[in-house]
Amino acid sequence: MGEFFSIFIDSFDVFMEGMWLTLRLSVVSLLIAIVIGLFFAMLKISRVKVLEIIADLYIWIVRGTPLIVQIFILFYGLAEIWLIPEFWAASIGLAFHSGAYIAEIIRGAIQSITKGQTEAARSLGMSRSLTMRRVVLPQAFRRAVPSLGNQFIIGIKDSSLASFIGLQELFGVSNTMGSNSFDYLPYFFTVAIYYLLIVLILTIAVNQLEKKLAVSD
Amino acid sequence: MGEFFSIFIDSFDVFMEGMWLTLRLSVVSLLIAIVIGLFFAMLKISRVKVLEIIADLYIWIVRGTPLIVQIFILFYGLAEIWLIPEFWAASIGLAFHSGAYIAEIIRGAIQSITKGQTEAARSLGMSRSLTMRRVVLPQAFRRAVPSLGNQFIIGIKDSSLASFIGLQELFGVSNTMGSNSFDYLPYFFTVAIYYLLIVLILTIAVNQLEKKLAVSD
Amino acid sequence: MTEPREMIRVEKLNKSFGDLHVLFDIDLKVNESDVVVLIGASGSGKSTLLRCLNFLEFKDDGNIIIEGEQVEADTHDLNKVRQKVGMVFQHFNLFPHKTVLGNVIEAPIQVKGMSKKEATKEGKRLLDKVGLGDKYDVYPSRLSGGQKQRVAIARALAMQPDIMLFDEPTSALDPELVGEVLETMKELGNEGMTMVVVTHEMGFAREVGDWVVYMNEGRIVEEGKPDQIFDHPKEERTKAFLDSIL
Amino acid sequence: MTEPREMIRVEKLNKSFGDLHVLFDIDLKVNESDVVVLIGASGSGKSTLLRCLNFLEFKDDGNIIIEGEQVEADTHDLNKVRQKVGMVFQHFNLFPHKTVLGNVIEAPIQVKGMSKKEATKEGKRLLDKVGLGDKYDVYPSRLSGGQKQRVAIARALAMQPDIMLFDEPTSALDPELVGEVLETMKELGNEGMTMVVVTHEMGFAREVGDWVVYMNEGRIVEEGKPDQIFDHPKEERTKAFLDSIL
Amino acid sequence: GEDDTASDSGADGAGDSETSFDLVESGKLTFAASGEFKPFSYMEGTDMVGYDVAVGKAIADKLGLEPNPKRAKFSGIVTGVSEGRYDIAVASHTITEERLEQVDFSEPYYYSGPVVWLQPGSDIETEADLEGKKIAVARGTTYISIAEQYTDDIPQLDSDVVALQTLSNGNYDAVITDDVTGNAAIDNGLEIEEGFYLGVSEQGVAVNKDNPELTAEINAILQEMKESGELKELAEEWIGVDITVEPEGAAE
Ligand SMILES: Nc1ncnc2c1ncn2[C@@H]1O[C@H](COP(=O)(O)OP(=O)(O)OP(=O)(O)O)[C@@H](O)[C@H]1O
Ligand SMILES: Nc1ncnc2c1ncn2[C@@H]1O[C@H](COP(=O)(O)OP(=O)(O)OP(=O)(O)O)[C@@H](O)[C@H]1O
Ligand SMILES: [Mg+2]
Ligand SMILES: [Mg+2]
Repeated sequence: MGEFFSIFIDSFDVFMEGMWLTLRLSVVSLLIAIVIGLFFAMLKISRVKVLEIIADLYIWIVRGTPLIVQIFILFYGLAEIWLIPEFWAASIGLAFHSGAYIAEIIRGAIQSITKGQTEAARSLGMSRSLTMRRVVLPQAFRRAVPSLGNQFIIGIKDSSLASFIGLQELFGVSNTMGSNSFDYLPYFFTVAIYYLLIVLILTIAVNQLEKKLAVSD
Repeated sequence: MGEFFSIFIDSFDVFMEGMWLTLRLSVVSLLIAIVIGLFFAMLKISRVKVLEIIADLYIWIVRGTPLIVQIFILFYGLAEIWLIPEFWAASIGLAFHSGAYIAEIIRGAIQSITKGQTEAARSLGMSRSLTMRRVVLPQAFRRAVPSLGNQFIIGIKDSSLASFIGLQELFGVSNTMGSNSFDYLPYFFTVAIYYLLIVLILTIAVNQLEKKLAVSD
Repeated sequence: MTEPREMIRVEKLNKSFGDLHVLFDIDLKVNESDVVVLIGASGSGKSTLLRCLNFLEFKDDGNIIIEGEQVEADTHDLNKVRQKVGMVFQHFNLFPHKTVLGNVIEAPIQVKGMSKKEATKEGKRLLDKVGLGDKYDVYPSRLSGGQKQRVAIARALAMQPDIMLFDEPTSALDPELVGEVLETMKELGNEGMTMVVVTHEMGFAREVGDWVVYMNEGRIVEEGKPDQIFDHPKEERTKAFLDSIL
Repeated sequence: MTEPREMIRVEKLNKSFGDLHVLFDIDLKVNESDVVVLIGASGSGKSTLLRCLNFLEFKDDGNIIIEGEQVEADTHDLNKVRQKVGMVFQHFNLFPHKTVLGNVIEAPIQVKGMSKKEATKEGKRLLDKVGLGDKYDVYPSRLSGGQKQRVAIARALAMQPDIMLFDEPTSALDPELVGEVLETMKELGNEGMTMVVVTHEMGFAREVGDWVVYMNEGRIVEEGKPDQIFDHPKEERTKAFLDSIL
Repeated sequence: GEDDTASDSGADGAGDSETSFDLVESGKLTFAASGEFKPFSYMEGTDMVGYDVAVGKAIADKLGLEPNPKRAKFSGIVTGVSEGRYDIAVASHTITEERLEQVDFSEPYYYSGPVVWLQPGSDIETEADLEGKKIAVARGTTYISIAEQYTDDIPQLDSDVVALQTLSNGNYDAVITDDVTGNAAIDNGLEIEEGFYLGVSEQGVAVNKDNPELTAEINAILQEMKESGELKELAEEWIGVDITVEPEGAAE
């Protein structure tokens, strides 16, 4: 136990760097994923059969294959087309993955906005896209906050797989330090504590945000 | 493309062995996970505060840390206590993980069974545990089938991480073959196809099962 | 004439849910082969009283004496006591994952340890008796409400109880299905079963009931033979209640 | 006396939803400053007619002429047409994520490209007018139904429409809140706004309406001045309908 | 003396061995290799093969035990041996001080050295040019500490091959790994270039510290195989060159 404690202290600085990378990865991939999710959610509600099928296909592929396979395919596959740094390969890979889940979240949220809202906007002369942008999406996003928050937490945990394409994020740090010291366990316990902390803080933050958004409702 | 096709054909046998291991891993871990999930679901509905807290803690830890960390901790951690083969380390690790989700699924299903069912059983002189076993759980399981099926699909994808503790399941096979040929991409595409196939077949099977169970309702 | 055997005696029963006092000093006596009918407005505590008799709710105070024995939740094996007292619910509560026959033989096999063969024989006899001889292997979802309730009665009878409790057994039924259930209950009463029945079916109460108890706001306001209660109620509240439902 | 300006003309309008033919050969004329009241039983097609006038539904057949111009969905910019025709809905449909003022200035800024300052000034004027001068920064969830509907009216007016359509604007309101909304509409009518109003408020129809149209099963059965329709309906169906709602 | 003992126990068969060693599975020599380090260890179908594996099998045979090769991620192998998950590892481990704290090592069964691998046309020519560059290595290898002498930017991958392929894709400035592995990659069509040696390394068999007799036996067996030329044959079969003798005056 004393040994574990001293390992915890000694490794603090290195883990903080890993944490910083984990957070950057998660936030960047979340932002990209929201764009992807929004795009495919739009396809899904477009009422154009072909576009719907494209969106379904994307979602099916993401849900039907392990994340680690997706990350590796993007890592090697993208490299053949255009060379991007690991950070971006990982971010895009993670975003490609959670984008499918976010597409479903957003689609659900959009469809939960009543037709009355759209009609009111249209009757004021607002165009279809203006209505979407100014009336439907702001409300849908607000409703999607809890699910998006949840997806973000999943994204943070998923970002651990980025270590396998060489990124020294939290899990990568624990793996490297463990393998260098030939004693993995204390480092994996340490990293578990860091993840639990991040997730705990985020869960609280998401709950707060939810409460705050509820005020105007 | 022709090259990819020949790789696909040539690797078929090896992938089939990987597939077999993937399936064994997923099924075994699902079974263990159901036992774990049942246990913690019981704790959650026990109305004994301490037991509820224990269950909450377990679920919180599982949901708050990446699966890969859980697998590695179990792999190296269990090894310090008693050395178990990788297959069992991976199965237990995966089960420990999905057990938390299954606990929530089962708890939800149990709570969806009306109080009337319990009262009818109790009024016939059935004990609390007999009522749970013969009346509540069979109905709860039936209701949980779609969610359990979904969790099984997630479990199959998650089992890909078992390759990192040395198991030659589907993903492990693709990784090895990729490394031997110094060209990963075609093997990752191949393995993606296998996963998509399994998931597709399972999705259909779960839907069928659901329909079949619906008959007696 | 010998003194009739006393199946249930309730003495000064009190029951609250949290702050809500639901039963006040209830006294009740049910002799062997009696059919006692409980009537009263919604919320007057009829179900709660019945559920206390089957220990689905626990009294706060007072005594419940079943077949001469004072039953206390902490000293008695309630599962044993419940075997003597069958109960039929408003919403049937059949087990949807079991066939009709499966519903009926479940408790005899699991609780009494009866052999499957014996339980099946007895179960079929009971189902025949309630007029469902052609439905053994059907699942409850395929039955009408009236059929469901008759299965529920057969299920309770399969445990060979000495007393049967009915909590508004016909009030969830379409009007045209009420008759078949009442008929079954009437037969049961005529065969000498001791019964306590909560119901709004005054025709049944008058024809089959030996004793009618009128409750209001958790108290027994008036009780007596059916003719007396229905034709010459003493209390104003009884009169008002009867006017409201007839 | 000059010929009044014709704001809306509908000619032989037909509309189906799938197999369900909802409007049959509707002819209608609304002149400038007219208040036309549409009445009729539920399902008679009143809402559908109104929605066709605002192009929230598309006609199958016939002509809709707005301010002299025949509007076709495929050749006209409907967003432009809709700016001339404001609509108020039964369920208000305020934007819940915007304040009262935000609701009112949204379309002028986004659609008309008005400056925020100008839109705010005009928006405040309209809110003052409908009696909500103290609610600029409140979110809709904090308003009563009557207040919500008055915001909805202000919101529609902010686009400076030539015509206002009202689809049962008071029927989702508690009775004590109906008055304030009708008052606002009455003022609007008195100021010379051209209005088409679906309502069951016969007092309003009689007092404010210039013309009453009675619809039944997708057809205009009878129309005329309020006094004539209400006091001397010619058609049996009109009489029966009026009897049923008064 | 010692040599005789070794060849005796090898020749006498299993009975003797089983009593003297504490094995993971009795009657079997459980040895680990990564299976991702061609041509030292890699997969042919579901079988692991390569020089490391061949040496491991030969050792098992001579101990009168059934060979039981196990695949494991390289970064976990030393830990696995010290935990007792594997009896030994024949996995191209360079003998280092750090590793010697965890496990015992046999005498070297081959010699090699870390080589810098580069993108074609790279302008890195000397060690000094490595300063601050992005140098990828496999997790858990000795190459990490070598790379750390030049740079902080060290992506760590799960195997040398992943590192080399990613180098050929252009993601890294350099990869440090074994001469043989790099050349195998070039033979398999990867577009990379051999740079220069960064020293000499000795690869030994890792053995659990609780099994000193086993280490001694293996040393004797390796000695015997070197003398008989058997080890050289294995090297030539799998690697194509003899790497079992210490190079004279290898690049410093
Ligand atoms: N589990 C409970 N928790 C709290 N209050 C309860 C509970 N069960 C019953 N009550 C309350 O106790 C009172 C008596 O209820 P009870 O169901 O016994 O009345 P009842 O005479 O059977 O009425 P009904 O004819 O509607 O079935 C009611 O006020 C009811 O709300
Ligand atoms: N979007 C739609 N799809 C299918 N049918 C519709 C649709 N909108 C309306 N209808 C049908 O058209 C008919 C006329 O409906 P409409 O809403 O115009 O009647 P209404 O006179 O406004 O009735 P109410 O007083 O109930 O509002 C009804 O039978 C209705 O069910
Ligand atoms: Mg009741
Ligand atoms: Mg309408």
